[in-house]
Amino acid sequence: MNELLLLSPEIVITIVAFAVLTLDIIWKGDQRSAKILPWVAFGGVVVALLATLNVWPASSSEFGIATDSAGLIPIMAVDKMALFFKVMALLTVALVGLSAVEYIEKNSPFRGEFYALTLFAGLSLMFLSSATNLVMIYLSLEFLSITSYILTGYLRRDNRSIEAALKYFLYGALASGVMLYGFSLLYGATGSVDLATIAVNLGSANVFLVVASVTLILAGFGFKIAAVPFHQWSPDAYQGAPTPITAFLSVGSKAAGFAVLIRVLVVALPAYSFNWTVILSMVAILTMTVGNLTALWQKDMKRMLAYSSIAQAGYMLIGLAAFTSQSSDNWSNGVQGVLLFLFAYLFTNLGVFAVVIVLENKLGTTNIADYAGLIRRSPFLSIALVIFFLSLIGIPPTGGFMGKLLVFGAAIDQKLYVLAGIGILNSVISVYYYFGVVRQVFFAQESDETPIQPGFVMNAVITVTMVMTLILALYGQPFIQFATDSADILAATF
Amino acid sequence: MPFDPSQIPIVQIVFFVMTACAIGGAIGVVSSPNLFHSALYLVLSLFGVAGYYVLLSAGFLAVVQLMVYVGAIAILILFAIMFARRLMGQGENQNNQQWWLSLPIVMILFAVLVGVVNTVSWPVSGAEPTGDTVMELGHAFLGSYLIPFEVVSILLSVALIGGIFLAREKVEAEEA
Amino acid sequence: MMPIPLSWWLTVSAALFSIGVYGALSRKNAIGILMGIELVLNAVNINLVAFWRYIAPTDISGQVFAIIVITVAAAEAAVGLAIIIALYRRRQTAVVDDLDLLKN
Amino acid sequence: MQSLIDWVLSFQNPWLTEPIVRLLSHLVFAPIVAVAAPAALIILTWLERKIIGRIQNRLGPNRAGPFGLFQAFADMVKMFTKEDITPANADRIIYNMAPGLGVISSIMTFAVIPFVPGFLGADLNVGLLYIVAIGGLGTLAILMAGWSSNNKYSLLGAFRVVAMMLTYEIPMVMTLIVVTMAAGSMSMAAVVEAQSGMWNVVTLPLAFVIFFMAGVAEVGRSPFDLIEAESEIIAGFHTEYSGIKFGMFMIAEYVHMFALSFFAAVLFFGGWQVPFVDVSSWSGPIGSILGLISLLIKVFSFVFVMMWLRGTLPRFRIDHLQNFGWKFLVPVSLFLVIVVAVVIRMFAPGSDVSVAGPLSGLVPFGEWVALLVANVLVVVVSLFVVSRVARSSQDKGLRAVAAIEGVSAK
Repeated sequence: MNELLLLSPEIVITIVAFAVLTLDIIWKGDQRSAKILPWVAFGGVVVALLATLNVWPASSSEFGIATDSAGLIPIMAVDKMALFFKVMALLTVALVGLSAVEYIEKNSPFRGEFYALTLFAGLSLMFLSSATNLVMIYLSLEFLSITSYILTGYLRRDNRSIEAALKYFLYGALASGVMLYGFSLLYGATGSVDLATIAVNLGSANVFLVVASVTLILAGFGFKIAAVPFHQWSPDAYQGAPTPITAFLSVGSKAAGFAVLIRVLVVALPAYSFNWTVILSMVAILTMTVGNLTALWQKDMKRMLAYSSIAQAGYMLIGLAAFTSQSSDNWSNGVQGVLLFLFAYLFTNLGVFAVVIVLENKLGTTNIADYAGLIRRSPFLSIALVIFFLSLIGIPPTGGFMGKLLVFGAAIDQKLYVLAGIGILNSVISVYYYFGVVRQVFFAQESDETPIQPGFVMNAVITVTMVMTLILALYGQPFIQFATDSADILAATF
Repeated sequence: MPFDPSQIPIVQIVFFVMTACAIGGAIGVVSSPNLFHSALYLVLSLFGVAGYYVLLSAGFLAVVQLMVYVGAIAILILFAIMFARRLMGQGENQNNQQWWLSLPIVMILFAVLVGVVNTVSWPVSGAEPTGDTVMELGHAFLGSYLIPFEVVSILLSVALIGGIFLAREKVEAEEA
Repeated sequence: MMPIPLSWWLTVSAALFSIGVYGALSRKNAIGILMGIELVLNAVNINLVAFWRYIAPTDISGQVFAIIVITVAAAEAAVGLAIIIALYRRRQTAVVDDLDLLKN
Repeated sequence: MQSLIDWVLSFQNPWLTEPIVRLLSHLVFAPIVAVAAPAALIILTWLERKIIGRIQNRLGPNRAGPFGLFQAFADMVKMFTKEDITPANADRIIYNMAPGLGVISSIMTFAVIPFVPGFLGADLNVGLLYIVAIGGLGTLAILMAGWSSNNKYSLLGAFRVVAMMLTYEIPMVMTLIVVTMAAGSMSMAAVVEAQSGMWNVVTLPLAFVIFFMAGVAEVGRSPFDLIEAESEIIAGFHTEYSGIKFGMFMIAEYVHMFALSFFAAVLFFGGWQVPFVDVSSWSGPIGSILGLISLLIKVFSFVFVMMWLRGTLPRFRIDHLQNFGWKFLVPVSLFLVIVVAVVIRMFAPGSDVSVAGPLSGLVPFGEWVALLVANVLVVVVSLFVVSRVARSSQDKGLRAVAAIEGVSAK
């Protein structure tokens, strides 16, 4: 298939992002920039989504573009897993963009930059999910980070937003420097920057060198997915960032981190006879436990969700640990579980944040205490919140349950009973803080009982995410198939 | 024994001079109590690293290092320090409370890294770089690495937009 | 002729890396931290170029990687300094310890 | 240079191995160039004062020596004997380092200039980038001077210089890219060689104009001499300097200007090439001498033009300067790079038919014409756009531009 066609989703997004910037300049000081721009961006995402689905049947080739046949170095792979993450990236961008319309109009006079930067962030996620070359992985990871720093500080007149941006930046830049040092050692150990070649040459490399470099690399990835002990940035960044961006960071950034982690673990490292399961299990346990325990005494909704998403990353790491142990035949279950978990997590978390955004627009606060008596002010939002929380805990009939089922199932399949047990225990702990919010919503007394009416767009976003969260559990077969396809192709290339 | 001038280890001497610049500068960066001096030490260190690239027969990279790091990044940092003179907190301690904790951690890190790189038997290839590396770089950027090259260009535009957006003066609309 | 063994370069690079990490961990001013991070990136580049020269001199990838790192570092520094300046405008400080608005 | 080295090597002296000879030749010639450039300062200052005098209907210096020729020496003596003052709260070390760094950076640029066929300090394959890289050191020197003086005018002056240098470096690099594409190499010697058929100034006139404007701005000479806009910021970054240190900044400035003239001559006017005569093929020193004379004539013409500009044009205002740089020169030079790249691709010879450009048969004459046409086209289009913007600036256009800047359009 034509290389340009394989890249068509990325090309579409790039063009639309620059078009948004240009239109913003042309329409400056004009109502059109507020009314039409989000829909231009949304239209671009839809076109890119169609382009991605168009590529789907033809995917699986690794490619780099070369002017002549000599010296071709693979840069990206458009396989099914990459496309899976591209679909996720586009969905995230679309939902985040839509739920930001009202928020941005209310909080910032600049709109064009916001939609353009969100699109660019989505673009970087897409590159990241395809990258099979250390150069490209580093580049797209930094692309994502730099865009995220800017977006975190987007409300520049808000002290907290810019403070969050600075903290995020300082942690992130150091983490990527450390990760890069690991990359450079890996390059030295194998003499190549291409993951496949690295896998081949790794067999003859020195143990200490590989362990040192992979430890450094895992630190960098750990930062991106906010795994303990590299998570300190995330509560601050999540709390200070504009809420739609918090949603983006908690879903997009995390998904991208897992995309790279899976690819590196699957393509480059299996050839190396070192058991990563122990390290990954330790990180998973730490991440879940620290995330859940700290979430218990949070009073700010965004901060609480930050810790909750740290815990969610811990559950996903269980899947990866199960994948690396490879003691039985169906070892790809772990990855398949992670993919489905991420898919469910996307809708659930974006849904929660959509509710938080609506409430922040109306109440001007994200304090959990201010959610008191929400049931009387907006039953719809309250019910939605409960469903999303059920999904985050992993109670049927929700997508989160399906994800956890597969992930824990994979762990049990690989005889990682302790890991799965701690995972289940953690899920039980999480009930406490999620239902702390629910208790406020349903049982706390509040004098102000003016009804809260979300706008049309927000209603649509919440409805879509809610429906998807439920459908994933009730009619989950096609989605499980989707995730299985993506994971299988991946296993086949390896 | 007569003195043989061809035995003068010129390359090694240059290496040690450059190391003095790079490492000495780096120590200055992290230890100077004056931020402006830190930035100038950074320039010294970057200069030493540029010298390394020349020794490693990567001349293009050396010039790029001077151009981008010294000519742009270091100047930008100096500019920011000058712009906000109070940033410097002149005379006061520039280290945070945890500095004594990070020192041993970093020492251990250094020891481990040095241990690792010195125990590995590197598969050094005796080959010389083929042909004109500048030409080869050009071919790489328009060949195999075309996509990263384009992505970098997008990234630079994003950084430009974001930098201007974040750092520009307050706009009237924001006051509303 | 390689008058300098590869391990010398790597040792220097490890030293620069450690000093940079120390700077990033111990400085209280955001610009000081940023400078530490620049040192880390330079250490990486020494590694990349040395490995290119000694291990894979016929494949230009190492140098390509180094150039990309330099470019990205420039973009990162630009955005980072913009954030620092924006913060300074509002808070008249860039000392990280003074930033305590975000907590529970 | 190589022939000289070969000649010394022919003695077969055990001490004179090739690297040693090479080192010695550098040790001999580098000081010559390094001293010759500042020495030209003596002529340049005299020339400048005479020319400006003529432009302003004055006689200029005429007391010391015939035609005032020794005026420069008198000035030098004055400068050496002046008291050397360091402000009380200055950052002493940096304050004293800055002038030296300024001079060094300006002299270092001469390392890559091809004076005559086969003679240049270092034929770097990245010579063009080297110029830009070394330019950064000059900026650094000015920043150091401005900061360490502990004087707000110095600081402001330094800010202005850096803002200006960063702005005008971009169009300058763009024109260097154009020259690189035309020559197919970044080596200065190769650039001169590539102009043996036709000088770049004929095929790439716009690139030359942009290069020269950006260059004059980089050097900080009138009409871009905001660094030392005495009516606004006294003397800018060197307000506090006196005596020999001030003299060093003077030297740096003139050497910079001299170097810029060299670059303009080398990059666009064929360097040592003499029109219609191929001096590089002549054996013996005559060809070299002729080449050097040709180069110097070109160089001094540029020096004259710069002095002429100084005598004629008023100073830019700082915001106008930035606007001109960012909103006109940068876009136009970017546009030019793209257009020239396309034209050169069309005429590219290529290793085989499949990668050769469609018009490669028409090289070189067709390429020259096409490049010229492309340049003129870029000029026409950009002027058209500028006039459109200017005409509608009363309403939305200016507001759009102002909004980008963050300046309210009142």
